Amino acid sequence: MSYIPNTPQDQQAMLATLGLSSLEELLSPVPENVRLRRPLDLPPALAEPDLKRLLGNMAAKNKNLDDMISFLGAGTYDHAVPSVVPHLQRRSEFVTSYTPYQPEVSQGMLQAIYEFQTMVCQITGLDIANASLYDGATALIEAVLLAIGPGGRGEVVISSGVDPQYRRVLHTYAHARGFNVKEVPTRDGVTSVEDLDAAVSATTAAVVIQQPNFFGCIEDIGAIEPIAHKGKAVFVTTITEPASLGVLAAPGDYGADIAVGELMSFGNTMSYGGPALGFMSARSKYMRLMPGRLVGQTVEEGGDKRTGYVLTLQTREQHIRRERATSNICTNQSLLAVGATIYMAAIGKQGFRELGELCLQKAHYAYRQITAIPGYSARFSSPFFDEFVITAPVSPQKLQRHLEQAGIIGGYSPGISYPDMENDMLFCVTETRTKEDIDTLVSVLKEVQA
Amino acid sequence: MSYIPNTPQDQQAMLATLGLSSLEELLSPVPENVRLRRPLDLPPALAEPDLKRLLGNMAAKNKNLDDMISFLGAGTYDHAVPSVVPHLQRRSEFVTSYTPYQPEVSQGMLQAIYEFQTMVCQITGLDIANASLYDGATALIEAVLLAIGPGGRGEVVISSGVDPQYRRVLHTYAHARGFNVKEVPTRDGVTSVEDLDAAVSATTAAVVIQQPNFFGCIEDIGAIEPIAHKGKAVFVTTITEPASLGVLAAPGDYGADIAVGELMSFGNTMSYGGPALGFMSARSKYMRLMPGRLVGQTVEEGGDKRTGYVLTLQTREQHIRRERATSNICTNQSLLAVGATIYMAAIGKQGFRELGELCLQKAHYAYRQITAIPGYSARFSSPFFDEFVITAPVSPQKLQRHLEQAGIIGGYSPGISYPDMENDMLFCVTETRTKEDIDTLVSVLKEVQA
Amino acid sequence: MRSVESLIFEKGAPGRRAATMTAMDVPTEALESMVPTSMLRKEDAPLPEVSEIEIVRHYTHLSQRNFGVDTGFYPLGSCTMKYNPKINEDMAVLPGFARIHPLQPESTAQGAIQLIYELEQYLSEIAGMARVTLQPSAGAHGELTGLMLIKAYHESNGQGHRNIVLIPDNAHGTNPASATLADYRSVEVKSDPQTGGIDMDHLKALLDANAANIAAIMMTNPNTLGLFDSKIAEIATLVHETGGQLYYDGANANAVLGITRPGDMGFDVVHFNLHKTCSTPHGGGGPGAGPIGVKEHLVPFLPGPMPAKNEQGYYWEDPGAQSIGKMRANKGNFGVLVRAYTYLRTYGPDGLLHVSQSAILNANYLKHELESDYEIAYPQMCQHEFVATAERQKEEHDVTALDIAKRLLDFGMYAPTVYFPLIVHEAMMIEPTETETRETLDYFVSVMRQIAEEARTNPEIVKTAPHTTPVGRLDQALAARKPNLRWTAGQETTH
Amino acid sequence: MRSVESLIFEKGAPGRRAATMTAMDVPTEALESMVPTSMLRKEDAPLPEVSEIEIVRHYTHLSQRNFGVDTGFYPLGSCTMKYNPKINEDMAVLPGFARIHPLQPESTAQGAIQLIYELEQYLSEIAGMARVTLQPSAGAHGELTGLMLIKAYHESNGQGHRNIVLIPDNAHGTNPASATLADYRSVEVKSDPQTGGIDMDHLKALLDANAANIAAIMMTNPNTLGLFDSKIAEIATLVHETGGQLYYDGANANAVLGITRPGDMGFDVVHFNLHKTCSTPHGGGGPGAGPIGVKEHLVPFLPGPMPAKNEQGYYWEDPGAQSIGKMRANKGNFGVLVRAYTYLRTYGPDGLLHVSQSAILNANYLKHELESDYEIAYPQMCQHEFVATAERQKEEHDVTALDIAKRLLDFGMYAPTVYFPLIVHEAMMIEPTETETRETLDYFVSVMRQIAEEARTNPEIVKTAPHTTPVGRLDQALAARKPNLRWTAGQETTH
Ligand SMILES: Cc1ncc(COP(=O)(O)O)c(C=O)c1O
Ligand SMILES: Cc1ncc(COP(=O)(O)O)c(C=O)c1O
Repeated sequence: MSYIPNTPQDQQAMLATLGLSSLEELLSPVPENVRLRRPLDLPPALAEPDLKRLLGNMAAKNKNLDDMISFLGAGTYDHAVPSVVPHLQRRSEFVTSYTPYQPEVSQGMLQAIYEFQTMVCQITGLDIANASLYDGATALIEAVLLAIGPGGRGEVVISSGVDPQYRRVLHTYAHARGFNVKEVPTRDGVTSVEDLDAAVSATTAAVVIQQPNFFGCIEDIGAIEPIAHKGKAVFVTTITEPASLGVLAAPGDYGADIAVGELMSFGNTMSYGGPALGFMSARSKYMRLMPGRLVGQTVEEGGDKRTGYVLTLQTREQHIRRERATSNICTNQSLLAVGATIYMAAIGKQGFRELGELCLQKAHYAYRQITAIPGYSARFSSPFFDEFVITAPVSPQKLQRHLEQAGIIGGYSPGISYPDMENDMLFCVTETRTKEDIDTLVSVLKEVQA
Repeated sequence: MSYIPNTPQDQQAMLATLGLSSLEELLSPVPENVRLRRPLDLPPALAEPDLKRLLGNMAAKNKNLDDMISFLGAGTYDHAVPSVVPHLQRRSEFVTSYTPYQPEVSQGMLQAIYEFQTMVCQITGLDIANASLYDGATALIEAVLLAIGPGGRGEVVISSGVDPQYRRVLHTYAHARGFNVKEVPTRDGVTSVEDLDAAVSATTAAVVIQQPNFFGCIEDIGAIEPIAHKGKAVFVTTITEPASLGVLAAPGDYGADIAVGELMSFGNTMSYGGPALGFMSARSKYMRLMPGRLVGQTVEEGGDKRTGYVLTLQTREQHIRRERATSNICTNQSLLAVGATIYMAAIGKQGFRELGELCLQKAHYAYRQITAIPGYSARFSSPFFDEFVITAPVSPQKLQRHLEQAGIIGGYSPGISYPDMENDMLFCVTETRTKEDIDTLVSVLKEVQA
Repeated sequence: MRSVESLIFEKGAPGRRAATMTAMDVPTEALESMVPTSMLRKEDAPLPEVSEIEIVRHYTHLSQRNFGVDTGFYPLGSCTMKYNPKINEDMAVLPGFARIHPLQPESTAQGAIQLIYELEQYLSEIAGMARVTLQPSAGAHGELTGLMLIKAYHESNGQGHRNIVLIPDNAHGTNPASATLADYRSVEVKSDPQTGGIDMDHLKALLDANAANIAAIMMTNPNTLGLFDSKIAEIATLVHETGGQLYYDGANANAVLGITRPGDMGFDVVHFNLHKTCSTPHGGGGPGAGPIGVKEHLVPFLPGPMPAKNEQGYYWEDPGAQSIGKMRANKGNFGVLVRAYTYLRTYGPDGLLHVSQSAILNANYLKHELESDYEIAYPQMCQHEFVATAERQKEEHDVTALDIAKRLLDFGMYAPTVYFPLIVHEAMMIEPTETETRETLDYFVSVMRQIAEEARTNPEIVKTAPHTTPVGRLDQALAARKPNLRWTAGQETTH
Repeated sequence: MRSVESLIFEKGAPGRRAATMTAMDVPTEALESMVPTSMLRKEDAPLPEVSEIEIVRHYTHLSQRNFGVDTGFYPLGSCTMKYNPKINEDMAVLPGFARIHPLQPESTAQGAIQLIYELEQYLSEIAGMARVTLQPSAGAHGELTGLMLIKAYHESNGQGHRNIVLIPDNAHGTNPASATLADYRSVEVKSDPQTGGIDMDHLKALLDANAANIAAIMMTNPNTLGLFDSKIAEIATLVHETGGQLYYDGANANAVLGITRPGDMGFDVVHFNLHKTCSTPHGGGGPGAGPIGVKEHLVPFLPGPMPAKNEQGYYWEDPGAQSIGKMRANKGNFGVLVRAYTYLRTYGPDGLLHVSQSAILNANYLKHELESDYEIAYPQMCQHEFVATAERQKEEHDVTALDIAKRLLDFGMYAPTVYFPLIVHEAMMIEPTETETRETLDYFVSVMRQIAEEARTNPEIVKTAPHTTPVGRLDQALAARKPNLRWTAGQETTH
């Protein structure tokens, strides 16, 4: 199979125009000392049907969300995608276009991104948003880098209630860029306010929390925000489960300066965790410091002055500002942003609230049922959204083996990142889990005892 | 869930414009004596995710072609559909349009159908083709009705090698319309030439065969055609397996006047047998007698005289000619025609031949392997394309039970329609069956003995 | 901008390819050893030789040159161009529905038979009928099926001589065409110029004159004028008294869901156009599905097989000896049925009632708003559609219904059905459906008013419309005079 | 025709809805009993209130206002806008790939890990590298990852003070921006005005002056001028001699498949843009994937986890102590990787070589055909792209590269990359890719010649272009001066 349309005859004719007679002659600029003089050692070409069989078999080796009842969350959430979303998002005019450098023939993508920026602001309650970032983790980094500023030095304080993967990425970047990261412990599942207070100083560049945090617990922002703002720090909140914003206070309402996070679960496929959809929303004052693309509304130059959309404030970006750019990002996650935009339009104002309520209620139902089983107890007493930690009578590995036999994928094992949580399991219950699913889980848990 | 956009407030405002205050008042033209004064007894409305769960479970109760290795053909064939086909066929501008009554905004569909008509001619070798008919069976009927003419009386001769379902439909129509049908038996799997010769008279309106016929056998057209044409009969050939035309002679080349058949397997989903894609292709002289829609090329009325496409020769059709129309067909199978068109463009000239060769070779390989198993024998010795009848040591029901355990759907049981074929099975092997599939079948068959 | 897309046959080059075939993984033999040389194809079929990117751009461009419901308002009367839900499409392509063979063992098709079984029940309830066959492929196919059932019924009663089908003058063309196929003679019944319903005197006269030979009457209700015939119970009695049957053309069923049922009106047979009432997409001409519902006395004649259920599960039951036989291969347009099933389960009973109510509201709203500028053929309250006319514009400014239709295209909308029903001069049959917003209706009204104004002040712009479409008005006469129904080598597209 | 689509926020009405939520099937409790009142949302997020048909038409219209590879020729230099195969899309959405959770047990994700494992092997072979991490989300992310690896390597050798990254003057902006993020200082290396390659004297001078502080050099080869730097082996030796590392920006890898390998050229690190070289669609800006390949000495520093295999099957291996850590959550843009895997298996070794050869042929062909009307920045044989300029048109007719770009849009094509690389005045960087037909290339040439002619005879038409696009040239200055980055209630679209 090949997507090269020109036949050998076509190519011969074109070579003749160039005064050449073979494709090999075109390679003369590549000196012999670096030429590869053997075929690449790769599997041979496959015809389309044979390739489909191969990949179909490979895909079938994975258990997917239709095969198993899953209670996994921990940063990646299963929210139902209305059919209308992929039907529109996957229209080839969106899919096969590049970054909209020529706005006159890219109004569709530009307008969709402008709508995305708006909707992100609508759910976060902040003033502006960008056109997307790689994922929630790198969005958090970008917020921290913005807070740190061009010097690249300084210190950020982060709650250990933030997703351990995100913190790992932060440490990786911090080491290279040269700034310090201080982690603040949690107490009863939420950021320890005393420790936070002790960690934040007048020179702290950023204070970063996650809401709800990695344990699903709802942070007490009323106590945190004044501490975050006692110096000149930028207060950054991270949202990995955007459905929470249907019922929980918006970052803009509780004093966050920047909200970052992950919107992949809104209208996109889970795809083993990527491509993801990082977002950043902020107060207007950070407009010219924002990383990544921004779409702005404008009008035609000509007399008609029709409304139109363009990439704007590009002097922030790498292709203009180069080493002094606010970020190195170029390719982002636009198509996923389109998906999230259509998703948010489809569920709408009312559906967004209902979504939050469904997740909250279903998770609390599951929590009540599970904590009623002898041997299973709640790890924390703090309020939570749609995830909660259960201490089980057996190790999560053993528990998972039992669950798997019943067609269930249990929760994440926080013990991997939090050494004192060895027998814990982090259950996630979104609106996609039915009462029947939950009851099945509960009945299996009942059978598993120490 | 509802697709009615207007809210109660919208509707109240609209009612007010009409001087009304309730939706009920709009129903006043419906007299009380026929009003339904209770809710319909139907299951309650479901939200989209819940409905998807319901239908997903229902679909999962069916074993599909990805779950089982199938050797079923018998009129419905599994040909691989290149990904490019549904991506284009399912573009909503095609899917959600009506019959192209307004050509200026329907050029896409019209041109695609014009291309379909052309490609049908290219594979049948005949002069013209229409825009589609319901399915192969009704296409056969339409050809017979054309041959019979407006009077609706007369006689047609049909080979019993034609798909039994098609013949059943023909009898159904013949009874209502008032014409006679004579069936001619087969000998060694092909139409008995002697019996055909005896059946066809000077007044026979049509002679109908199938090529390859229902048993997969290749009819000896060299002997049949002169008989079909000895009187004034229209010689109709039926093609249910269009892949055969990649290697077998084209109807236009062997003297057929009309070719009808089924093209669903070219680019469309099998969908339990429907929607299907009937086609009719004929010599030019039948142009004004053709049933169904025809798209023609023309030019703009205005000065530029650009090429364009329109529905044409509409005076043949029911909406103009009413009781004297050439057919009653209105809605046809356009979207499937678009699928077949893209399919034929995608496999192209070379692929079409290769497709035929693949089916032929694979079926013959399977035939050689199966007939080599003790206890299994070829029912017929006539040449065949990609289907063949095997006489098995056990009943097809018993055989199928064994095969099913091995994940195989065996062939069709012709005994259902041909009483003397009780222990026979009609195996179909298209290009979608691999050597491994065939070898698996053979190894299971080996185990099943009387 | 005006533009033309050359044909796929004009693209590509010898040797170009798109999709590749699976590998030949079996030992091969010479073709001649398997197929008699005389039966081998002599020359390759001259199909296109194009690459995948050429195919993709070509058909993407063609799609962009086509208008669908997803593009904009589609007020095509009698066609019920409502929104086609995306979930329906997704359900229809689930492998468990899309990749199953019509002849596979029943044990491996339980979900499919169940769906058909339940859909039959839903449609029976909606129609007020005893049973429904899902076999017919479209409305016209359903009509013929229904007439065959009626014929078989009459024959079984020794009434095989009955050969007349009464058809109102505003009926759709498929009605008389189907009658002919069933070997019936169509006799036209006049409609009442006041009520728009059947002219009762004419009906009675026809019944009297042909009493012994009346096989059936075919009606829609509401009829193609969008008017509900309030005499329907009386008509049913009259026809039944002569021994005739009543056939309900369900093309207008979008007006009656949960409000009234053909069975309750007195009809014996009904067809549905699932591609209208049940939102399955029309696909640029098809596919559709035309299930037929019948009263108890016609059940024995239904074509087979029919879905059934026992303790072991669902199965196909062969028809009895009185069955008319079979109307097509296999079990019907299953892919369409999946969509219709999804649709009915989406709405439920209250929802379906609201569908019809809303469709009726939208139609009456448009009718009311257009009254100032256009003649309305029948001024009374309409059902889901109505017929406006261009008579005033024609007379005063020589602007026809066709001109108005073409001018509408310039505003990003499709046109109403024009010149049908045949009894209304310069007819513009407008069916908004329930899925249009008030804003869209208001926009349509504003454009129609603007066109009426243009007819008065600048008729040329209407008469030369459309102006913004990919091509201008096309020469239909030329197309019919010198039919060119297929491309032949050498023929070139003019740009 | 010019037109404007109002925003989704301007559509709909209070109470309108599209998708409905699943039923609340569990017993509920008061929100306040679960969430402290202070943490409850005060007001609903003001998301749109629109019906499904409004959404469908809105985003369908937006798509129709967007140009993609499926629409037409997209010669955007440096972006490798090749055809995006449809099979790739189908494979990526298989439930077994699309509906799996990144943290599900390895035993339930064997196919996914296998795919990543094998794709790593393929890319390692293509790059001539020891191992490849598939974690980076795009090219720029890969660059940063690569620089971090280099930094970790230097630190492990006690060379942590090395702080300079050499970057050619024609490099892409992400190169210096990434260097900054890795806390490196970018120092520009001049290119040779004759060869277009690195100015060897300048390079040597920089290496001499900063010998102890050179961390790395970042290069593309062929470079952004589309020229292969034939001195690459010598450059590698020179840089390695000072202790520096060589980073290969793989954005131009479409020119080298099976011809030469970054590893063999002497590079230590390479990134791929799978969304360029491996045909994964660019999605209007993303997603992409930027895997990083490294030589053996850098393997210990790779971010984790990495795929591995033993008798039990595939699994994720945590990185060792020297690992830089992690570049993002989870395992990378898996959906993109599925597409790239599909692509590589489609072509196989011979096919990939032919891809690059054909891309090079198409570029040289265009270059040759445009020479008569446009200045070509570097006249020698190019690789997969080349830089033409509008210098002549600018000087003689005040027609700029931007004007020419806009005028191209009128002919159903996208424009080349303009004003990049920065070192060429009025640059028009043209990359046809291998998936374009000769006819498309010829059409592009004819249009470019026509535009050159227009510049001579009717420059206004070029300077006021585009004329046939949905909107005319937009006011970029206004957008930047008065940024409007989001809709706010009351704001209205002008039509
Ligand atoms: C009133 C009426 N009857 C019958 C039909 C025929 O239905 P179909 O096109 O499904 O065959 C139509 C279709 O337009 C119609 O409008
Ligand atoms: C030469 C070059 N380097 C690097 C990049 C950055 O790659 P990405 O957009 O994937 O981050 C690009 C993308 O345009 C490029 O062309």
